[in-house]
Amino acid sequence: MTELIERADTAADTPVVELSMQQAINRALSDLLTEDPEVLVFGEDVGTLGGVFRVTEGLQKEFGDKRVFDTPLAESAIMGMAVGLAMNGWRPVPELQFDGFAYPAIDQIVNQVARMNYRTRGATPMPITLRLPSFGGIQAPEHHGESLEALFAHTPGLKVVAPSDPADAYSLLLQSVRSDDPVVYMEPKARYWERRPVQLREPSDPIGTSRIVRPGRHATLIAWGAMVHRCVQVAELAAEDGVDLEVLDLRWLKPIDAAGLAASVSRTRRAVVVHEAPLTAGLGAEVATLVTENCFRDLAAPVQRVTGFDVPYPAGPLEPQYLPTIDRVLLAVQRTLEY
Amino acid sequence: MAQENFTFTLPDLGEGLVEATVLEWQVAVGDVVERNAPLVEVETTKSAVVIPSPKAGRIAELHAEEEQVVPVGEPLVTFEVEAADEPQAGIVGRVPAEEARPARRVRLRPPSD
Amino acid sequence: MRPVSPTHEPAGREAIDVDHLSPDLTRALYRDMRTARDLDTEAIALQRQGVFPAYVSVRGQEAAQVASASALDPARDFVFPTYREMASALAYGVEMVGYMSTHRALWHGGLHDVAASRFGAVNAVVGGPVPHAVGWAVGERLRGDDGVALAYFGDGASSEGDIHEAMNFAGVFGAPVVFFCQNNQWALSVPNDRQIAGGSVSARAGGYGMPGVLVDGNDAGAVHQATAEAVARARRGEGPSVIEALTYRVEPHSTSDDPGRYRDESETERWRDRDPVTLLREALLAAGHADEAHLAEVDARAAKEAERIRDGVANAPEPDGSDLFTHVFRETTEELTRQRRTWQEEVEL
Amino acid sequence: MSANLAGDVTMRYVDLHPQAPGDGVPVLLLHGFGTDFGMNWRAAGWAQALETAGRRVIGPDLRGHGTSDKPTDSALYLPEHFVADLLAMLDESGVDKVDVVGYSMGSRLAWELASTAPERVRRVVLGGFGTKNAFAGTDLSDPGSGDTPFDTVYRTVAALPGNDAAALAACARGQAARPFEAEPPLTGIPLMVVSGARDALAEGAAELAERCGGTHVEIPGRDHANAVSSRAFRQAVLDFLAG
Repeated sequence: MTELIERADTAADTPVVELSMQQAINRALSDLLTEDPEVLVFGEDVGTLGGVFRVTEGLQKEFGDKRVFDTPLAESAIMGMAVGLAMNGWRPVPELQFDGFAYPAIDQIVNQVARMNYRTRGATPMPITLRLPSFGGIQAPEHHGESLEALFAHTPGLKVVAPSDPADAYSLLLQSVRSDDPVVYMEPKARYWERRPVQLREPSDPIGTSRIVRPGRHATLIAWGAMVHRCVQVAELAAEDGVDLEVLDLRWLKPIDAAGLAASVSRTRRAVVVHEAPLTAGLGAEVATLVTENCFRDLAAPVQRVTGFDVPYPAGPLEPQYLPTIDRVLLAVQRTLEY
Repeated sequence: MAQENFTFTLPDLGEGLVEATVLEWQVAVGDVVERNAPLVEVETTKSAVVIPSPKAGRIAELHAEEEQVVPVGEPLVTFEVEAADEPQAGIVGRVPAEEARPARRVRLRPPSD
Repeated sequence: MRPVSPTHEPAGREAIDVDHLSPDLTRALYRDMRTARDLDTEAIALQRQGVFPAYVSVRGQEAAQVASASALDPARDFVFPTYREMASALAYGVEMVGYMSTHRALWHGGLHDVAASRFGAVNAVVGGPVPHAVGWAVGERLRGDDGVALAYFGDGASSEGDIHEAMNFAGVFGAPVVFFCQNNQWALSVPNDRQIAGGSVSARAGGYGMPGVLVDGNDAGAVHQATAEAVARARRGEGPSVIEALTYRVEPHSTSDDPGRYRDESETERWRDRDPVTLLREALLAAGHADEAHLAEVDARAAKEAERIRDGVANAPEPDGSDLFTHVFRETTEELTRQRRTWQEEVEL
Repeated sequence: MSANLAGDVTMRYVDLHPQAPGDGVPVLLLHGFGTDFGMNWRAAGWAQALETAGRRVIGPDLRGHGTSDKPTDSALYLPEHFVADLLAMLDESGVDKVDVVGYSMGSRLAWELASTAPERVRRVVLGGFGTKNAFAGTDLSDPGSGDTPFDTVYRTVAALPGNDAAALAACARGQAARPFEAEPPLTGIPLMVVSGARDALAEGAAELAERCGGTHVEIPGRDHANAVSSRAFRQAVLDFLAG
């Protein structure tokens, strides 16, 4: 008997390149615009300027102003337009410039995008990927550091994903845009710039698969977006103390990888979930419940949450005290170890 | 574009190897190499391998002669590489600084189980 | 065609004329308006008989709806309705048992095939579908096709931010959209003078750089002509326009509304007297487009068709509980599959 | 009996397609005793060199090695079982003909493949291989206990992570049960033999090449362990396969 265990070809075996997440997303958009003539990229300042974070830089030049275009400044109409374009057979990839500016578009996102396929009984699919620069960590002004994942994950009909590094940003965006369901793709602004060697890969895991970023034995740190990096830092420090932490990047915030969470936590027996959003009714509560439901007998300690506080996202100087700090995560780990 | 030097040290090529012998350089000082191009052929007690270049750039210095034994972690080659552009912040906010070693106050005790 | 200058307070019945339209068209308009009127009557009865939980009457707005929808090409255009466009749907050729099922609360949005009928799902968020029309129309131009999107909205929705955003987008992109405002003068309990600053929706078109016209919404001929012109303009690539059809909601907002709390019955009576179906009937006879015998036959057929639709929707099966889960995603999730199992085990039994 | 059992052993392989395909005939790389495709070929720069040359690479982990199953019954390591694995793999991959490059034990198997199914082999390269019996003087009931060149090789590879010493001993006994015969010579298929100048296990390499009407390339200064990664070896093979 013989069995093929690796098939590498042009698409799968691309060379390693050094890219920031900004650039990886740009590459993904470029590849998507190339592979599918129905993909359209639009939003505020995404065309001529190339986006306020330069994520769409060069795309209008390469693909023309019919495929990549600026819209007037109106978030609700951007999402409403996406609905109409989808009804007309296009595959819209709108950008809303900042997390806080998604609120004016919530009506279109929740009332229209999320349920149009449902209310028309499948007659009008909504293959829309909303790109949303999200989360905090860059000392931006008010309304530019929000974490809306719980709101979106709570909305039936939406899928929600937040990449944590350039390689994932690339393949998760391919996967999101190719999906026939609407996806909110949350880009962690704080991780836009760090360059890493990246092998640009076709998505290989199904939608809703988490990823073990760092294997460990003593407890699982669960995070998404920029907090994955924070958790890796914590794990490295914990290792100096002889504590071996596993870091699980949830990636998909809906659907959540309940099986992946269970597999990790039933091995480590302890879990700490870390997010930037406020504590109350945050997605950490959902994660904690899933872990408790699936691993109750294995748990050596209650699931800990380390999150932002239940306060409006603060101004720059207070940001480091609002976002989960290394010490707060370490303390939570200690609480699970000593429970 | 600004240039900077990058020195590549001999990596651990297998579990717990402490040294390797340089068999043959596949590049010379002054060569411009692509990332992943064959850099040097070394032999360990377990196998002979060709190390692919970790950087694209110009070879500035080779730190070992052929036949020389190099301990893991010692310099192997120095590249002159293009310095990465300083990342530009977006329309708002700042590029977060990457702490070399994040500060901590809390110390952990490993679990007994 | 005589120039019209519609007013909020009709002086009298103000007969309309249809000499500028073909007899085939005017007869078809009459047939559809008559059928819609009868279906509306049947629907109100169904609500009172406990079949419909609620219903929103289109009575008095048949000309505005039928004459505008008839100016479109159902093979290449697309209609984006709100929730009070029954007569438009009927004139556009939508499968009406499916459409009316939304009023029986069988399925939000209706059971008609939105993609095939090119008539959007019934939408209660007034103003919400208007940006969809713009997106659809931009998509049409991107592909090089010549379809036109028509978005219906009312005087109340004209206050929504989405209407402004949509008109501005359409103007910027030169999108082939007809913004069709049925101004029926009452947004539930709030009259035009408490709703529309400046008093005119059509006048706002100028600010977006597009033509805006005010037409007598009870004059089928005038509505048809204005819409046909706007559609032709959009199809030629000359961009969007606004039509404001001034009409009146003679029935309550919905079957559960009590208009006595906010408006004077005498005003309603004056508008009932300007009934668009009667006006068109008289105009057909005056123009010699039809005789009494023909119209009597049309009336009889309309009644029968309304009954057919009524019986169809009254007898339509309720959706299966599993439909709760069917269309949430194109590619469902494990969690939703698990919840569907829970439904099977704990609810369906 | 062993033929039936042979069907239960799974040989796993990789199939690497170049970004810019050139020659349509894939290169089959057969690794040596105690290593695997990744260690023998990929780490030694072969996959990349062939990829750059536009050549598709098929690289099995031979039974008893790497990711493949590792039975401990020496009857399952007779050369014909390896050849059957390789032919099944070529069939599964839809490949008619290959250029085969072997190293050490992989060369022995390349020879067997070319003898058994000459119609499937366009060119053959035998690396680190000669007429000498590799197992001469080794006590195969307890390999690694003596001082022969094979004992040395066995001791090194048996200690590598992922290797199964019992499976490797069984493999050695299975190979030794059918001593290599250079007669009849392999003719009709262009052949090249490559060996390090200091390779004790490749004695008679030049003679073997001559008997088959092929060419012999000697890599100066190299022994059995480090000839495979040398640039001169790779270049000689690339030239031979392209010619």
